[in-house]
Amino acid sequence: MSRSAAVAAARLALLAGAVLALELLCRAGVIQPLTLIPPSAMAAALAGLLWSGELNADLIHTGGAVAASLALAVGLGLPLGVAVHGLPRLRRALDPLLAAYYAVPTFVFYPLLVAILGLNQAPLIVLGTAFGLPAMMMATLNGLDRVPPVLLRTARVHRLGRLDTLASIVLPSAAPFLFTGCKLALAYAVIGIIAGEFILADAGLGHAISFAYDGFENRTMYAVMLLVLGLATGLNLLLHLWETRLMRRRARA
Amino acid sequence: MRPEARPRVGPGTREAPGPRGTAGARDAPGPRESHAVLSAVTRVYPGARPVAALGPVDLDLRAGEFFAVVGPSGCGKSTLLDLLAGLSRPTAGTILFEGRPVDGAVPEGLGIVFQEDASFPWLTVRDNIAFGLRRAGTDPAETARRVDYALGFMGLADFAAAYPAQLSGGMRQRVCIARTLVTRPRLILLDEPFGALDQQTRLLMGDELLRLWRETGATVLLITHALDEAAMLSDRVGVMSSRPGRFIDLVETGWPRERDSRLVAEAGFGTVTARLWARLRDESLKAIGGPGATA
Amino acid sequence: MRPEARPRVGPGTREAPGPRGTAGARDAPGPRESHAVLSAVTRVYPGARPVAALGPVDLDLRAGEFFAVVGPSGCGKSTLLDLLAGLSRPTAGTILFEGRPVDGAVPEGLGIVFQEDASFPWLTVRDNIAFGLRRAGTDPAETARRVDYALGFMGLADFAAAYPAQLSGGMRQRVCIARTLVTRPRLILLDEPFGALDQQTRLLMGDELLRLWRETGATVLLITHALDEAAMLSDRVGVMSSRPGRFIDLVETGWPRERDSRLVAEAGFGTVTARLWARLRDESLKAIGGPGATA
Amino acid sequence: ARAETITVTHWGSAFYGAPYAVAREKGFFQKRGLDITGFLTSAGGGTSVRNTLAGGLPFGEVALPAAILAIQSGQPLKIVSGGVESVADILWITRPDSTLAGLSGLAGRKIAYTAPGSVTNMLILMCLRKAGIDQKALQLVAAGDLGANLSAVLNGAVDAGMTGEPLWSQNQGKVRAGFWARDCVDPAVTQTVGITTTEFARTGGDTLRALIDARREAVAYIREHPDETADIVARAYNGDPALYRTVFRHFVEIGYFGDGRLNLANMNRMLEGMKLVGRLKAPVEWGEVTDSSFLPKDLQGTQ
Amino acid sequence: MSGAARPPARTGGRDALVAAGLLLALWQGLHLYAGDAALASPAAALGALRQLAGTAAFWGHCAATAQAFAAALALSAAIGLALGLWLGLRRFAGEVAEPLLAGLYAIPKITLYPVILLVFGLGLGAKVAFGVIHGFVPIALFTLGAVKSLDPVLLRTARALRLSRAQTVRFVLAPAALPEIVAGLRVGFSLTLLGVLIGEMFASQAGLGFLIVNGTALHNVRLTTAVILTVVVLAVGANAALLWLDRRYVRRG
Ligand SMILES: Nc1ncnc2c1ncn2[C@@H]1O[C@H](COP(=O)(O)OP(=O)(O)OP(=O)(O)O)[C@@H](O)[C@H]1O
Ligand SMILES: Nc1ncnc2c1ncn2[C@@H]1O[C@H](COP(=O)(O)OP(=O)(O)OP(=O)(O)O)[C@@H](O)[C@H]1O
Ligand SMILES: [Mg+2]
Ligand SMILES: [Mg+2]
Repeated sequence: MSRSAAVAAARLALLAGAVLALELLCRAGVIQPLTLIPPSAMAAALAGLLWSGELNADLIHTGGAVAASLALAVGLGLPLGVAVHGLPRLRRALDPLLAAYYAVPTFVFYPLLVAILGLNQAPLIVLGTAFGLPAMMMATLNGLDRVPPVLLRTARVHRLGRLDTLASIVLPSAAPFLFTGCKLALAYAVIGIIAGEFILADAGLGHAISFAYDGFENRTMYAVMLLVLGLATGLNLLLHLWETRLMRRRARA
Repeated sequence: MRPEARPRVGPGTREAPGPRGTAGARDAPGPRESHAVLSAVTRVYPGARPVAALGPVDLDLRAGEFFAVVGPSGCGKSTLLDLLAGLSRPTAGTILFEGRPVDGAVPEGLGIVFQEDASFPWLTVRDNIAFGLRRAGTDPAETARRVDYALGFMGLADFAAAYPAQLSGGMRQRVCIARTLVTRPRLILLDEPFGALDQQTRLLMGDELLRLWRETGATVLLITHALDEAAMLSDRVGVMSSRPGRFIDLVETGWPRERDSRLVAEAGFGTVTARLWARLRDESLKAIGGPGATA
Repeated sequence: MRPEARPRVGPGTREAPGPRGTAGARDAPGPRESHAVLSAVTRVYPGARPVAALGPVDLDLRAGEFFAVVGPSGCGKSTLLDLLAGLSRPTAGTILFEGRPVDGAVPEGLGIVFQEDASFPWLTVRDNIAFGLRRAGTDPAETARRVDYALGFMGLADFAAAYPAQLSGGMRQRVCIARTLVTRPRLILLDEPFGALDQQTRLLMGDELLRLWRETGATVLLITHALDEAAMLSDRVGVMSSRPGRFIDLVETGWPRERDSRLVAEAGFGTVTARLWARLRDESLKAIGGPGATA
Repeated sequence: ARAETITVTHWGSAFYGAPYAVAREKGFFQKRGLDITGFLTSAGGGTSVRNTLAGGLPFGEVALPAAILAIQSGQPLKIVSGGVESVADILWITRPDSTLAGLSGLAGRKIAYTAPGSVTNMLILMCLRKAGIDQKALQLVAAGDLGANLSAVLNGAVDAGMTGEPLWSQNQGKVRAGFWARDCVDPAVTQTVGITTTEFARTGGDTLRALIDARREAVAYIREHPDETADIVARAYNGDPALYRTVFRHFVEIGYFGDGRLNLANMNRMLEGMKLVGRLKAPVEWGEVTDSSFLPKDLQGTQ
Repeated sequence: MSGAARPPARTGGRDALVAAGLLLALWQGLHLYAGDAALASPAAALGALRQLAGTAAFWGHCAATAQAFAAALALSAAIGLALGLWLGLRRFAGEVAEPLLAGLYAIPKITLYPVILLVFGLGLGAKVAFGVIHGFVPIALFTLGAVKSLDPVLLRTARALRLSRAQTVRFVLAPAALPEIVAGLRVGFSLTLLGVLIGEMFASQAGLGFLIVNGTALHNVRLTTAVILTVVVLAVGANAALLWLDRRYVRRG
């Protein structure tokens, strides 16, 4: 068995083990169904929800918001990171702010966003974007830091312009770091949007969880959470696999 | 075929002018047209404690010659190459390439292979080699033709679709050399291009470089820290002093244009390396200021 | 003082046993007690496509001798060092160090300098050098004494408080060498310790190593890709084949114990290197399989 | 008695907790042998119920709909007392310059409420029903909590948003009343109830009785001394005493705080609202979800 | 470390002041645009903060948050570092666990409230748990990355010097990975604080998170902004301090 197959198998076994353990704990009554239902029940409930099409609107709503946030976080974080990288003094001043930013409960600024953007989906998308953007920026800065100077010199030898250098040398070279940034931006966009929906929205998966939560409908709540968990882990795993492939091709022995 | 090795060791004759030799007459190295000229060039790295890295240096690189530079570590060899390539500006002095001043931009017609591995890890070997041609907008058919030729020529044909990570260090160096050569530079600057290789392999690679040089007729400036490499490959060897580097000797080797690494077994070869070594021992002692200096 | 160089080139005599020479008689290299013995050692790196990296190798490293290993890139030299140090286990065969088997842990009394820069960037030069002694719980006064001695000895006294980032590559190599030597290993394994240095400086460093070796009486195994370095420094040179590496020649140099880099100017020196080169040229061709092979 | 914490929903931001603040300050707990020092809170009905379930002293004053839904889903809870019995402080506000006047002008507008399924959702639907306006004729948006509603109104993101005390009194002049909940429904609606776990109902009867009794005494005290109450609550909530005096006078006027009795009529009005917003899945048997045995004798029969 | 040009230290303080000034200007601009109802002006927020600071209650809230945060940060750091080191050293375990960890991290943690309540109970337990689940993953991922990309020759050196496992971790691994560990701690610090604040919004009787909930619910924009300002100042201060330590003691040469 190849190493990557072994890793995949172990990962699967770990997941299966965790699910099985949870199932047993629930079935044995150690965990009350009033707090947590067995994974099999979650799956069954989720299948029902998906089959009935009840969740379709919420899925589209949330999926759209997450996609928009992700696109904005990456689309803005990348150029911002590139710009800030070119201005070392600005960067130095910004450095403590970027990491500190994550301590701020941004959803508190929802009223401010409503004031600026109106009462629609936009404030939530901005919240999701705002959560992912600094991570993307930090990753971009990191990546640009690690572009080997000799490649930049090579660009000059080939008489490339600034944009050409950026497009054909700097960004490809920093790609692994940009990748990490995208993964983080995805995670944060999911967290930002769904947590935002949980607190503020009247549609979307986050709202579905919140509605079920307030109504003590554990089956629905855990079913939707399972869906979110599955989507988040699945997307992440996909990105991870893609990244490993990319990295394996490029990894220096 | 074992070429006749005819070492002609003597003081530098860099000011000897004369008519340009014909291609046929090249076997006997002699004065030719200037290709690049450095006049009283110095370079000081500014800072709280400015570092005088180089010079003053005068150098007249002749068209079609193979010129090697040796010198103690940190003496300014890479700095010299940077200046010549227009990657940085001299603090004083002037640099001419094909008659035009080099002013902080890399002039057209110049190719560089850096000391470090500069292959692009995200491109295949083929795309790496084609990089410069594509950027320059060369016709795709012509690009493909030249790249294919270079792949064969460099012994990389089987690895055209491989990524640099799948290559050994020496193969990566060859990719960088090929990437530079396909653009057909008229002046090739090489900064310890075989640094990643063991001594035996670097001599073999040297043979390849010689063949290339013969075939293209380009001017080559090779920086190396291996004295036998310098002695074997070049028409002239410039020996630099410790920092700030100046040329303290110019050794004309007098090898035939047709030569290869078997030169090293010649008795006369040892005479050239011994002279280089003798010139450098004291400079190295000054340069490292380490244990040798106190011994 | 220029020592008399007496090259004695001949086929390997590795099985010649005999009484241990006295220190006074060391100037004439001769058979001595075994210090480390490898018997029929092979190493295969497992995996989807197992790589036979080394062997079978037999080697009898004699106490107090200076043994050099040369061989084409990728032939298994570093693998050999790993096995001898107990950093990895042989696939077959046995390794004895001072009569006891080496079984996958580094035995006491053994010191290693790796090919790569292994200085700790977060420690000053002094703390780097003292690292091993402190971990071993050596008395602080004794530690300070030995470290001070090594700092002077390695020409690093002025840099005791500097961090590795402030040093040149060669100085960092010296830090690693010092860190290993202060622990007073009885067997010193060096894997291309001068890889980062230019040829001149490496020869100067070689002089230092020779002085050290003479003063401490340790056994030294030096891996190098510079043939002149191997020829100059060692009592014996083991020449390895291309992968999987085996010893195809053992060259007894016959230098006096008191020697230094000025040996290279000797005519006899060229005879040793020429022999090493001749043995290696074909192996290198096989190993790189590159342009040379197709030339 | 050791220091104990009970759960009170929206402590610090809404006034369901006022009687408890008074009871603590006036020693009504202490004289019954209780040492209630802390009030655990959250801003959500479901969360408050969960906090009550997990609490060391499992008693909480929580939103009635949340309690009902929890019990219906099988959570081991009982409703043991009534709490706030009025929605008369709830209203929809507009900007002062708004043309919206009264229920009739709602059609075509964008109206905010807090969250789907909430009391404000019920009330706005009842108002629409009362005004005879189809839900599709206007845009209803869930804007989040009262603060967000106010902000949305002030920023012109909506034509009207809901509010209550103390925001209403606090923002006099900045906003104008559009229509009141009491214009649409009988405002005697049970908003909050006291709940406990079935387990604690078995073992902690004395404590529950003491708690409910202390609260009752506090409610009586509030009725007598609204101004002093305002000061006490202002201290507890870190609020503005002057503003709170206006608020509590208003509360006394509308009979905001119930004395703890379970008023089935008021509770049924809430059920009706729940049905209207689709939150009620099954009919409620009050006898099963409530346990009046911890109420003072004189309040037990008043349902 | 990176070869990116670092401006001389002397300009650092001035740049930070300029950056702070610009942020204040941006804040004031947003305030002017969105109005009092959405965002308090800097002056108003500072006034509110001064007023708050004069009350004993505020310091009580600060103390409550600080207590939970200290515990959560200690746990986040300990768990994150231990997990990161372990997964980094055990390559296989690391490969198996890394994407799962990152995937799990992407689920919105507030939806886990019932489970947290079940496992950790009310009050301090839940607050600390919230802080830890927010904070430990980034610390673990940064540490894991650092250990994974550690120069293998350093570990070989540890073996060559016959160090025990504990000695290797203490004297080689930890110092070698310190720059990334500090970076992880910077982000971890912020996210742990965010987690504690969110925990306080769900179940608390005191704390800055409690003040924020009440501030938003009462539409006390001045209070909310002042509390957020406190959080930001705290996080930026801690970040700047970590950065300073990092520059001073870690990134030499
Ligand atoms: N960017 C820089 N700033 C300051 N000093 C520099 C800079 N680059 C090089 N130097 C100094 O200039 C001198 C010459 O450096 P250079 O790299 O040209 O040496 P070199 O001859 O190429 O050495 P090597 O053989 O080690 O490659 C050195 O002493 C070095 O310390
Ligand atoms: N971990 C490993 N897994 C698989 N193959 C390996 C591994 N390490 C080394 N090899 C292979 O074993 C052979 C010997 O490697 P080794 O590093 O010993 O060579 P070397 O003689 O030290 O080369 P160099 O002179 O380049 O340092 C090489 O062909 C290499 O590809
Ligand atoms: Mg150089
Ligand atoms: Mg090796």
